[in-house]
Amino acid sequence: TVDSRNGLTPDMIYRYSRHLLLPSFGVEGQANLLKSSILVVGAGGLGSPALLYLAASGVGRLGIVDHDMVELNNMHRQVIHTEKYIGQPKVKSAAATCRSINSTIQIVEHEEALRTSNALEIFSQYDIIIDATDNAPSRYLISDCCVILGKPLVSGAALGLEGQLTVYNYNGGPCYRCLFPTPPPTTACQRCADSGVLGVVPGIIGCLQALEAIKIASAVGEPLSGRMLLFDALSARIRIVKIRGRSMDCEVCGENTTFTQQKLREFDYENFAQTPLSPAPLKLNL
Amino acid sequence: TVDSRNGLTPDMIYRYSRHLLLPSFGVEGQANLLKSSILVVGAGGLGSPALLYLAASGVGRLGIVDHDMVELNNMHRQVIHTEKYIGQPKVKSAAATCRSINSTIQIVEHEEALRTSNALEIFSQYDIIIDATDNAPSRYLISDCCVILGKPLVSGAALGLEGQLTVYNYNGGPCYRCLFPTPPPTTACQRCADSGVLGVVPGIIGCLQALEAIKIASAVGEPLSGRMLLFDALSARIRIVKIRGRSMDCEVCGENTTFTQQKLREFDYENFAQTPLSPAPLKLNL
Amino acid sequence: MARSLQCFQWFWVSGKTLNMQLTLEFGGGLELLCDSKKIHSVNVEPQNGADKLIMKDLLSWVRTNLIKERPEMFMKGDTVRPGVLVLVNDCDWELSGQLNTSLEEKDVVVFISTLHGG
Amino acid sequence: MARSLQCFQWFWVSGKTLNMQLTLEFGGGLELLCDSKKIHSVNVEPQNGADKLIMKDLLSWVRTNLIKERPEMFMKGDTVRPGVLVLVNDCDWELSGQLNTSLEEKDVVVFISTLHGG
Ligand SMILES: [Zn+2]
Ligand SMILES: [Zn+2]
Repeated sequence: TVDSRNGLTPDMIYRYSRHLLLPSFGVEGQANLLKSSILVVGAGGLGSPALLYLAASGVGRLGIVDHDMVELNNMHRQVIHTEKYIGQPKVKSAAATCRSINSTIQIVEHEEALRTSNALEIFSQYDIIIDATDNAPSRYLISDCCVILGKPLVSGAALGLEGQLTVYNYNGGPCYRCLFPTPPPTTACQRCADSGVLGVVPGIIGCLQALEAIKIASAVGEPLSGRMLLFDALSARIRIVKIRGRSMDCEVCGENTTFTQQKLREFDYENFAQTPLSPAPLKLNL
Repeated sequence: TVDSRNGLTPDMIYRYSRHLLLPSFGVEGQANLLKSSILVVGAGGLGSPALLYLAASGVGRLGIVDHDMVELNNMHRQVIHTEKYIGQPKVKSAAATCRSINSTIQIVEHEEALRTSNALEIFSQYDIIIDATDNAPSRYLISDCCVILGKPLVSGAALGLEGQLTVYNYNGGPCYRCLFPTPPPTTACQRCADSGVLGVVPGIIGCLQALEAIKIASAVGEPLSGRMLLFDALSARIRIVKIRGRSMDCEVCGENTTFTQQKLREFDYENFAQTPLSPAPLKLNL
Repeated sequence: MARSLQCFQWFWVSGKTLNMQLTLEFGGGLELLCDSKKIHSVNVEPQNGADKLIMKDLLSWVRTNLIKERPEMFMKGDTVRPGVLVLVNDCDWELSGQLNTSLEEKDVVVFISTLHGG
Repeated sequence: MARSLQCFQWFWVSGKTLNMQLTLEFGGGLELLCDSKKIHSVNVEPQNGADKLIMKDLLSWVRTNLIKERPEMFMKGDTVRPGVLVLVNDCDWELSGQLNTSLEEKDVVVFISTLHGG
């Protein structure tokens, strides 16, 4: 009957059978996933594996925000893009691959840069946000939007041979600004384009982001909130550390916050972080 | 000049620029990778991400062994396969995706089951072996071959909501039989087909396998030898534990071993582990 | 320069029973043998009047007190079955004396079954 | 039943200086400020004749003894610069008193710069 299967069709039961067999996930976990919507901001090194696994796992509606074009120097780590999409929008390329592995879910293409003028409107269409961007001002903008709209944020970062992962704004936990009220000096904000990154490092962090989003969407397991994973690829060492809780004094999520939707729309993130929201790629000078 | 670039063409320099920028990887690490050959045994849940990242990163020659066909119930985790390949050999599907993201490396298709009669011949063509299989007898056969041929083995496993990872037979470290001289009872050998697996768990372990293989191939960093990574997805906990070294008494890699190529060809792995090397898929009975 | 300082400290430890607090973890499917609970905070007394607890004693304590079903999936003879790794404080028990490994207060012992899936 | 037992132990600790052995780790790019070495095993004396070492003292010790270049990438004023997380035994120093966190022998202190790449 439809009831005992939580609305899953025979095709879905076959496709997701390895999930349904899991006692701690099962039909209920899969049904939750199929009803959920997840937005991935950035279809680059972190977004590639996150999108692949979210599409495959059966997230009901999967959104992708990006405004970049696929370039040859992305291909060493952005495994969702194929060579034939070089020169075309990353959103189109990523959406095509997602559809090719799972034609039964909804893929939404947001082919635009994330800005203060469109972020709230885009975010409000999704249950969970994944930060797979590559610069500081975007990370503040994304976190602030998630606080204002009350959305959990799965945040990953990778650079060089290291990666970091945590879940913000989940179940009373801290937001990005609770940890980093003041932006770092721009000289400390290296990007993959400047400093390089071993391609599989964002691969690992992006997969872990997909896992955390799946756990939240399916209501299974303990998300990595109030904890942060620190990954060092060279030495194969991983730490999971306890981080501070929500700060009462936080300018955005604290008790006496005056940060509203209107304020967000007017906030100058580029000036705040002294970095453009969509940085131009640098040239390699070997 | 060609020398200062270690034989890298301008196209390679552009494609792998984010690797070349890494001080601890650089031109030398990339040149080592391009000269290396890696064999992935199994194009399933672990093999999918491992193959994607090895192809993207620029491994010179990448081999794939598998004899299965792509099925709809693989699609939730085997993200290298697209729906249009359902019913076709996994090796063909995986090779096509690898070529679509990196047409400049060599992809070798071994469309056959790994057996005592072909394993030594196939393995001898590669520098590093990745065990991405799903059953106990294959794991013994692969480890024994690696000991006999002196190849490092990157071994991963995933089931349910847990994963495990280590590097065997590397630089004097233990082999699979040093840790597990006696096969477990068959009742303890659950497979993904029987017990289910959350799709992104082999995704994470497979990415970590690609990383360890890249570290060995490029001669950068400390591989996970003599250590084992234990991953628990539900609680987001990761342990890296110290395991025993090579056992002097090991039947295959120990001091007084009599295990030869001839003995391997005649060894009955299915009887030893009381499990077939290529188990038939079970039917789901919800 | 550090100030010259003198520390005097003394400790007196006494007790009729030495109850040892341990954390036991089960993984790789072994948790299914103990009510699907992975982490167990337990107090274990040294066995048979001994003044220390070794892994051999802990194994039989676990078998009696925690394993609820199919004990043959956990033990074979007086040790763990093939395919089970035992870790004392994140270290393979082969490196610390296996069954003879001495346990100390607050040690963490992990029993994990090797996985084959992929 | 455990055998009745009595343990007597006493310790005498004395010294003119209390040298504390610590493990310091740098990550997220901060290792570039100290010869690209990530893990430093160090001995640090309490500062200004105090009988304990707090994070405030350790920071100035690190700045003097380990940071080889661009100290403004590590500190700002008397604390770490924005974007640096400090972890004492795998725990955010905000939870233990920040600059006033007391350190003990064999503590592990991690300084890590937050990453933005993707
Ligand atoms: Zn906050
Ligand atoms: Zn061996």
